[in-house]
Formats: sequence, structure tokens, C-alpha cells
Amino acid sequence: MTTKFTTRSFVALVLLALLGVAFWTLAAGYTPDAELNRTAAYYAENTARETGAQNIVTAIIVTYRGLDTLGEVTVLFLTAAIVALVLGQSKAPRGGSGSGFLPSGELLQTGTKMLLPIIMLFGAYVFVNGHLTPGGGFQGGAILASGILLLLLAEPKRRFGHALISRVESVSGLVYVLIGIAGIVLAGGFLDNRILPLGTFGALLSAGAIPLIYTLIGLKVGAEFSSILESLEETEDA
Amino acid sequence: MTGPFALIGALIVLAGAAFLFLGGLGLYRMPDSYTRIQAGTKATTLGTLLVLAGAAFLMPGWWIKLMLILLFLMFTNPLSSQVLARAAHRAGIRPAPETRADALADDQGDAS
Amino acid sequence: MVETILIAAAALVALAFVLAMLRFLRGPHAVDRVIGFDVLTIISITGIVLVALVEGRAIYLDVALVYALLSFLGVIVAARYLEGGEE
Amino acid sequence: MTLLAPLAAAGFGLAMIGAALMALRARSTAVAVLAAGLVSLFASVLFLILAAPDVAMTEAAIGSGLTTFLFFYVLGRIRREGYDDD
Repeated sequence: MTTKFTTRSFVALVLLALLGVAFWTLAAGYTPDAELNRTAAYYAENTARETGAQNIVTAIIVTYRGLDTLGEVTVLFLTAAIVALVLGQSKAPRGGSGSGFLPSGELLQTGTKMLLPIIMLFGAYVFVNGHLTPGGGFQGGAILASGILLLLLAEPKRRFGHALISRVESVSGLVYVLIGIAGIVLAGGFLDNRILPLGTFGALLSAGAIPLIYTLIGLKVGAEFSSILESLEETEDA
Repeated sequence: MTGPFALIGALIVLAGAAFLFLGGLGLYRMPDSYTRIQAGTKATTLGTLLVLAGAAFLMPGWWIKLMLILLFLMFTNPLSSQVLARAAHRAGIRPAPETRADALADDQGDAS
Repeated sequence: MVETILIAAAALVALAFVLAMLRFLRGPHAVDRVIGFDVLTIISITGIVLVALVEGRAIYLDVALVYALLSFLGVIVAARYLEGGEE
Repeated sequence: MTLLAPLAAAGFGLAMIGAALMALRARSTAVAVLAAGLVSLFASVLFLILAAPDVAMTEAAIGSGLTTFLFFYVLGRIRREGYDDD
């Protein structure tokens, strides 16, 4: 036992030393780039002119790499669907209390009623302002889902509509793809944001379709996370 | 970071940082969970509010966002500390021996 | 003058951070660690505001708002889990 | 002022390592989840100090926020099913 342990720890030590040497050579040979590489320089110079977005990161995510974003949203959708599928098939505990949590206090319920609109509004602010300030659809959607989580925590017995959430998710996903196809027809390519006027630089309604697309992504991500939480919460009903 | 109120703002920020430090000290030194909740939420909330107010003096153009953070913290921090204290009570944590009264246990009519 | 005071404030905040981190590492019960988590997020909000002041960029404050939301929800989720008893 | 950012970055990096070790060594699952959330939290402040607010916000909202919440939710559900089976 002890000999085995020492050989194992010796191997671990050698591996750690090798890893340390590798990282040290990387860190020692590091020199910061004097200038941006060609792709980054192109984005830095042309983003504001071509898309009208103040936040370059958002412009890259939504327009230049829009197809990747569609793929990410699809991955999230698959995750939510698989969670619902797996949990829906699991053995339903009979007479379960509906949640692993004890009933909550009155202060938390009252506070939730006051805070939920503020949280939802803040999530909407994050994804609508994605082209001006940091943040965007994914972060805003996560904040929306956090609001739903607060509701579920405050009132564990509460049941709310599957129908609304799944409908929001389907409609926003469909409109997202339709806007992408409209980009092919009306402008330069799939998910081109210039189907709407670019507007004045830095205003809320500017940068073409970017605020619209990010709103749809936010709603879709929020609905997907909420449906994951919901299926964790109440699959014993199924 | 200039303006007529820059020095006042910096002093308010310093006062807030001092309250944060006291909160951290209390969090480290207090004997049981309930007193740690007192130190860890009340003092740090006041400290953060003071830092935000001082930042509003230093950068007058930011006051809307700072005010939003301030209001949000004022709503949420007392709520989370209450839920936390309740959780500590339900988890059955014994208060320090110096504690005299346990109003929640008296209300529920059982000595958990 | 203003910068000196701000550096002193940052040093105090860093000390508070170290103390809260120690409480998180030591905390005898899980509830103590949740309190440490709460205090660490609140101190991080202050740190973000200080970074925003030094860099002079107001957009960093959006991240501070997300943090305020997170500290609240994280503490409530953890507390609601722990009040059922830790196994 | 120029020295402040590297110092803060180094401090948050050390705190990340401490929280990560804590997450590995913790005996209770809930504490490990909390420590893992703390790692994401410090990483997000580190991103902010390195002037990447977009990444910081994503890390805070999804890495530190929703992941931790989902972990606690799943833990609660596991506990519920365990109680019902016995």
C-alpha cells in the first residue's frame, strides 16, 4: 500500500515538474504583440462602419460569427430537451412535496414580488443594450432565468405554464432564423444586420438588426434555462 | 476624477472601505454564525453604500447607475441575511453560550 | 491627494477580502462559508467600483449590477438548500 | 496607480487557486459547489481587471451564477428522491 502510494506520488511529482517546465518556457518566451493580427485589425477598423455597433464584441458575435451563435443556441436547446426527456422518464416519487426545499418565509415571498420585475427589467436592459454596453443575449437570458429561479425558490409549490415558456422559445428561435434568411434576401448574407437602417452611432435603436437579434437570443436562452429549472422542479407530475 | 467634490468623495470612499474592513474583522472574530451574519451583512452593506456614494461624488456623471446599484443592494442584502439566519436556525446551529434569547424558537413553540 | 486616499481605501478593501477569505476557508459550518461567500461578493462589488474609478470607464458598473444580483440569488439558493440539513 | 492593476490581478489569481484547492478538498458537496462558484467569481473580477468587461459579465452571469444555482437545484432534487426511496 505504502510503496504503491509512493510510486503514484512520484509519478504525479514528475508530471507536475514537466508541466511546470512547459508553462515556464511558455511564460518566459512570451512577448506581447506589438500590433493586432490581420483579422483583429480588420474588426477593429471596420466594425463601427459596417455594422454601426459601439461594442465590437457584440458585432462579431451577432454578425460576423452569427452562424456560430446560432449553433450555440441550438446546443442549449438540445440540452434543455435532453434534460426534460431524461427527467420525464425517471421514476416519479409518489406524493412528493414537489421540491427538495422547505416552505419559505413571508419576507422572501414579499421581497420576491417586489424584486422580480426589477430583475426581469434588468435582464431586458442587458440584452437590448448589447450593442452599446457589455453583455448581450446570453447574459440577459441567464438573468431572466435567475428571476424565474427566485420565483421557484420563494414559492416551491407554485406551478406555472409550460406552454408560455415553450411558446416563447419556439417563436423566438423561428424568428431568429427568419431574420437570418431575410439577411440573405435583403442584404449581404445570412444574418446580415443591414436589413434595417444602421441609425445614428451609439443610439439605442441603431446597428441595424443587432438589438432585435439579441433580444430574440435573450428570450430564447432565458426560456431554455427556465425550462431546465422547471423540469428539475416538477417532473414528478409527468 | 476632478471637480470640487473630489476630495470629499475620496474621503467618503475611505470611510466605506474602513467599514468594509471592520465587517471583515467582525466576520473573522465573532464567536458563532448568527453574530457573523450581523458583522458580515450590516457593516459591509454600509461600507458598500458609502463607497458607491463616494464614487458618485468623484464621478458626478455616473450617479444614475451608482444609485441603481445602491437601491438594489438596499433591497437585497437584508433579505438575503434574513434567509441565511433562518437557514442557520433550521439547520440547528447552536448560538454562542452568551446568547440569552431565541425569539424564533419561542415563536415556534419548540426548542429545536 | 485623491489618488493616495483611494490607494489607502483599496488596501483596506484588500485586507477585508483576506479576512473574509480566511473565514470562508475555516468556517466550521457550511452556513459560515455561505456568509463568507456573501461578503466576498459584496467586497468584489466594491473592488469593481474602484477599478471603474481608476480606469474611468462607466460601463464596468453594469458588471457590478450583475454581481449584486448574483450575491443575492447565490446566498438564497445556498441557504434554502442548507436549511433542509446538510448530509 | 500603475502598480495597482497587476497587484490586484495577482491577488485574485492567488484567491482563485485557494478556492480551487478548497473545492477539491471539501468533504461536503455543498461547500465544494460554493467554492467552485467562488473560483468563477474571482475569474470574472480578473477578466474585468484585464479590461474584458464582456467576458467578465458572461463569466459572472453564467459561470458563477446559473451553474451554481443549477448545482444546488440538482442537489435538492437528489436529496428529495433519496428521502422518498427510503
